[in-house]
Amino acid sequence: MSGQNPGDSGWFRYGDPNDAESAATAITERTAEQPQNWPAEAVRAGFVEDEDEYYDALHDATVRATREAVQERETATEQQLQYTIAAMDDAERTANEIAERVVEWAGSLADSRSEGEGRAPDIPGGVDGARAVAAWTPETPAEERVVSLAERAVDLDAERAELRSFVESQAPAVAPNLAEMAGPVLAARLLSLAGGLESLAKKPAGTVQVLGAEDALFAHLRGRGSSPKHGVIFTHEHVRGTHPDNRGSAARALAGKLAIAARIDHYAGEFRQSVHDDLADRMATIRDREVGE
Amino acid sequence: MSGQNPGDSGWFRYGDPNDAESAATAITERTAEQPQNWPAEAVRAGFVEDEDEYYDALHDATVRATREAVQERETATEQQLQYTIAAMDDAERTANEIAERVVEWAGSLADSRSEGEGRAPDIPGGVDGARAVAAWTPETPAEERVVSLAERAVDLDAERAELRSFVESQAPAVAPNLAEMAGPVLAARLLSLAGGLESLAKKPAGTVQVLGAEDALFAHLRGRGSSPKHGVIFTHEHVRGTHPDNRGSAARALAGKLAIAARIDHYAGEFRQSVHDDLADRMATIRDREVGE
Amino acid sequence: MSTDLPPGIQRRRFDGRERLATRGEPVYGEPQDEEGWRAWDAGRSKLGAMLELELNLGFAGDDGVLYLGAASGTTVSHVADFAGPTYAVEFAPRPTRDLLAVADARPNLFPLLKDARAPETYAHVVEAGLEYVVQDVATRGQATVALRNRRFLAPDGRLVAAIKARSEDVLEDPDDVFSDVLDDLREGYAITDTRRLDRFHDDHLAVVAEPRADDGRS
Amino acid sequence: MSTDLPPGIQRRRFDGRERLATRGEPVYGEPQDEEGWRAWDAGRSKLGAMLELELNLGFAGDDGVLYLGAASGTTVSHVADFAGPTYAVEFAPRPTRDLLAVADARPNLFPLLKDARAPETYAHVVEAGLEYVVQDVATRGQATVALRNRRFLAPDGRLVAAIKARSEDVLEDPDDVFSDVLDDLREGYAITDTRRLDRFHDDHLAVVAEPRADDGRS
Repeated sequence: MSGQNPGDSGWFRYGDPNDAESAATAITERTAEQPQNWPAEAVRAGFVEDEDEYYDALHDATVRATREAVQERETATEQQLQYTIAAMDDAERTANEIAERVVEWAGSLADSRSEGEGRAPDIPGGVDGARAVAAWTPETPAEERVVSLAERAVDLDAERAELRSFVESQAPAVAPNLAEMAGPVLAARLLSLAGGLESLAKKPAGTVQVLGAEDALFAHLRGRGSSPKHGVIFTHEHVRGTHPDNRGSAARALAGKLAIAARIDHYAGEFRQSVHDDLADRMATIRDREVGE
Repeated sequence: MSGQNPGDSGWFRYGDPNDAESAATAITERTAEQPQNWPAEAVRAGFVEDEDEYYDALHDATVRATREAVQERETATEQQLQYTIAAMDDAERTANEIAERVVEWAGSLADSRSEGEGRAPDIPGGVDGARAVAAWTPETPAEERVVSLAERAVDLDAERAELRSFVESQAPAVAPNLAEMAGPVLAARLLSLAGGLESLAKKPAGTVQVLGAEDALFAHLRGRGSSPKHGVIFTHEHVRGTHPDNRGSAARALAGKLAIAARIDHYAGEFRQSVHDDLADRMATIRDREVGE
Repeated sequence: MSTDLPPGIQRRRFDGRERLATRGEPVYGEPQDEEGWRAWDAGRSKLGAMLELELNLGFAGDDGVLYLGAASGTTVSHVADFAGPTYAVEFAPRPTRDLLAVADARPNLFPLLKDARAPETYAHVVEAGLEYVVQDVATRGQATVALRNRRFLAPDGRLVAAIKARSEDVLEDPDDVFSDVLDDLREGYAITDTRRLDRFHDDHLAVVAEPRADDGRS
Repeated sequence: MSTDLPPGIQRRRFDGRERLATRGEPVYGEPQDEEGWRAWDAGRSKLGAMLELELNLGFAGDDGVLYLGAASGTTVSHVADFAGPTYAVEFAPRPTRDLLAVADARPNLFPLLKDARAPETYAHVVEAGLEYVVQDVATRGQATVALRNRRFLAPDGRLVAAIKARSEDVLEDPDDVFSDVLDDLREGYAITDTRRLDRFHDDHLAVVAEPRADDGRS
């Protein structure tokens, strides 16, 4: 039953039905509580000559509005994924920095702690060490501070884990084939490095292969991660798990299929089993070479 | 009343009374529940010939043990101050980094939030922005994550404040004159930059004036802090609060008195009002020049 | 012979099999005969399944339809083939991309990226007095969606809904779930027919209902 | 004439004023006469104040003394001048540096950087059967410190303590604080004399006590 709500206006009152842009904006942004006989009203009010013209205008406006809304939602979702993985990296980095300070500081205090009959055990490095210190019952004001700081490191690490879960849940919605092939976290990194799905889909396989090489280089120099020749995809099991002699082939094969996956995601937006089967076949071929050698 | 406790041994049983080092160690590290007639026992057990010899040995051992214990306690206290200020800087830096990410991410989400009738107000920068975001009631999974991250930034900032309080309480115990003259935080920074009180006390005033110039340079380039010509002491009110024409003189005067304060702290370890009065006189002279100009 | 099909829907032969069909641009690679009839796959379409199971839905051929949960446009493409103005609402951007392609070739199909739980976001677009609200939303609160969208129906209009048990509660017995949903629906609808679609779609219930006359507001 | 002073302590004239004095190396720039007697400033020393106020402390001249709260060694330097083996316990490293300088020139003064609340950390060093425990610790729980250090006293030894009201409780009336402390002390001591030191030291109470014979353990 459509009630009379004097306040409600049809979309055409907000945008000129003949101006595609304002019509689309009215479709997307306006609201009304109760629908009315919009076709009749548009004719009566002189926005269109007859109902056929009304429906033509409505079709143009809704198609345009919906196309723009889809693009904006997908861009926003992609952007959210980039924020999420950037935040995950921030949380990991800061957790490690704070934990490093905690372990060093707590080490200077550990000897004075009353540990019962035995010597205090060594504090492990990194976040594990912070976890150990956070379990102390502080006996001095300095210990209160280092225990509190340790809790901050543990909280940051927990945040990292939550953000990782969120990346894992979001990535398939943004790029289902890429997320399946690279794993959600690597997929999100590739999207970030490329500056978005459209940009990644337009890159040749050779570029995909070395995306993130500078970051990987710095990580390698700091002692974390492998040789930077192959970019972030080098962390993928298909490359890491392959005999060093064949890593080049594996990286090229993977990069090639990732590039295709990105294109499928951008242009079709659907999961296609075929590209994953193709990659599995290529990897099997490369692995067979190892067995024979 | 001294009871008989068969388990208790006198210090001389753990260390050779004639070996100064082991005697001192026994004084410092051993314990006993009940005292005994140690002089008589030491003679009876043949460690010394008579009680005069016992007391001589005791004197040597206690003086040495206590001298070493004093040095170790003072070094440990100094070291704790350095850990504390380093931790304070870590907490500040990470709080700002996380807050920056929060503000950027939350900005992308703010428009979609239902804020009642009005538009969502802009989110301020830095930790204040994180505080604002932390007060959100999250409406989507993405908002849950950004609100949680905001809480991490707020916690880190709280930790920074606690650590600052701890520096303020510790610095006077380590270097009373330096802490009074420079303020506890700047005093702790100078000690860190110099590598300890002994090292700072041995530096000439000209070096004290530019301690931390590289750090100040980087901070200046990042938009925080003043010209790096004068090192961290430039942040002191006596310099910052002086007319730019006279800042050079003010910095030299301050550096000179700070160097003296450090020497008093290292060699005498006591508060001396005179050096603070001298500095006040010098600053007054410099300030008078400004009035006359 | 089978029950009379609504205007615009026929049984036609494709690869030796007789199948439901409508006439319009192919959408998802379905077979099409020389006269332009394209097969309507009841295994992919809840509404197609209802028609295969000979539910009497009463389509007249130029009905105004609001379709909630249009997804990639598979089913709604057939609706637009035989109905009048067809408004298609879908929440997720990914399938809506495909829905746009379907709408490009159908001037009577109006796609909307909107939340079916918030009809105020499209009541300025979708006209009142529609003959049908067709609903296939895999979300919790399917009865609520139907109740909130009652406002678009003419007094003699109909709700045709495919209720998915697992969307309401993954663990409960589907019969209990359906019972609860029907109870909720009765707040604003009089149920005229229900049919399990399990032959084509596990744990789905088709519901046909009419808006209750009392309390015009939904 | 005044009460007889213990051996090793005399009244001497310095700058026209008569003051307590002991004989030994000067420590803090105090005046020293030609015979080596140095002035003992009752304004800086609780024990000196007690002697100025003519408390009968009973020092014999070769007593073994455990001095708790030796600080920079001002008072304990005088004690070492007139007593026998003098054990000086101080908790804070800064004043202990000065105490070490005092001890360098006094072979009967044994400095210890220890916590007076934890006598087990020096009971392997400090001998039993001492004649005196002299206590001047500005900490909370001054009675507890005295009780825990009872173990060093000979049965006929004495506790001589300067109790600071503000260390126990900054807000309470000093009389109430002293009353509580004395009650606690009575757990292990029999109080023989008390005297307010306010002429020299605000809100301080001198306490002289003997260890109780029952329950030999402190």
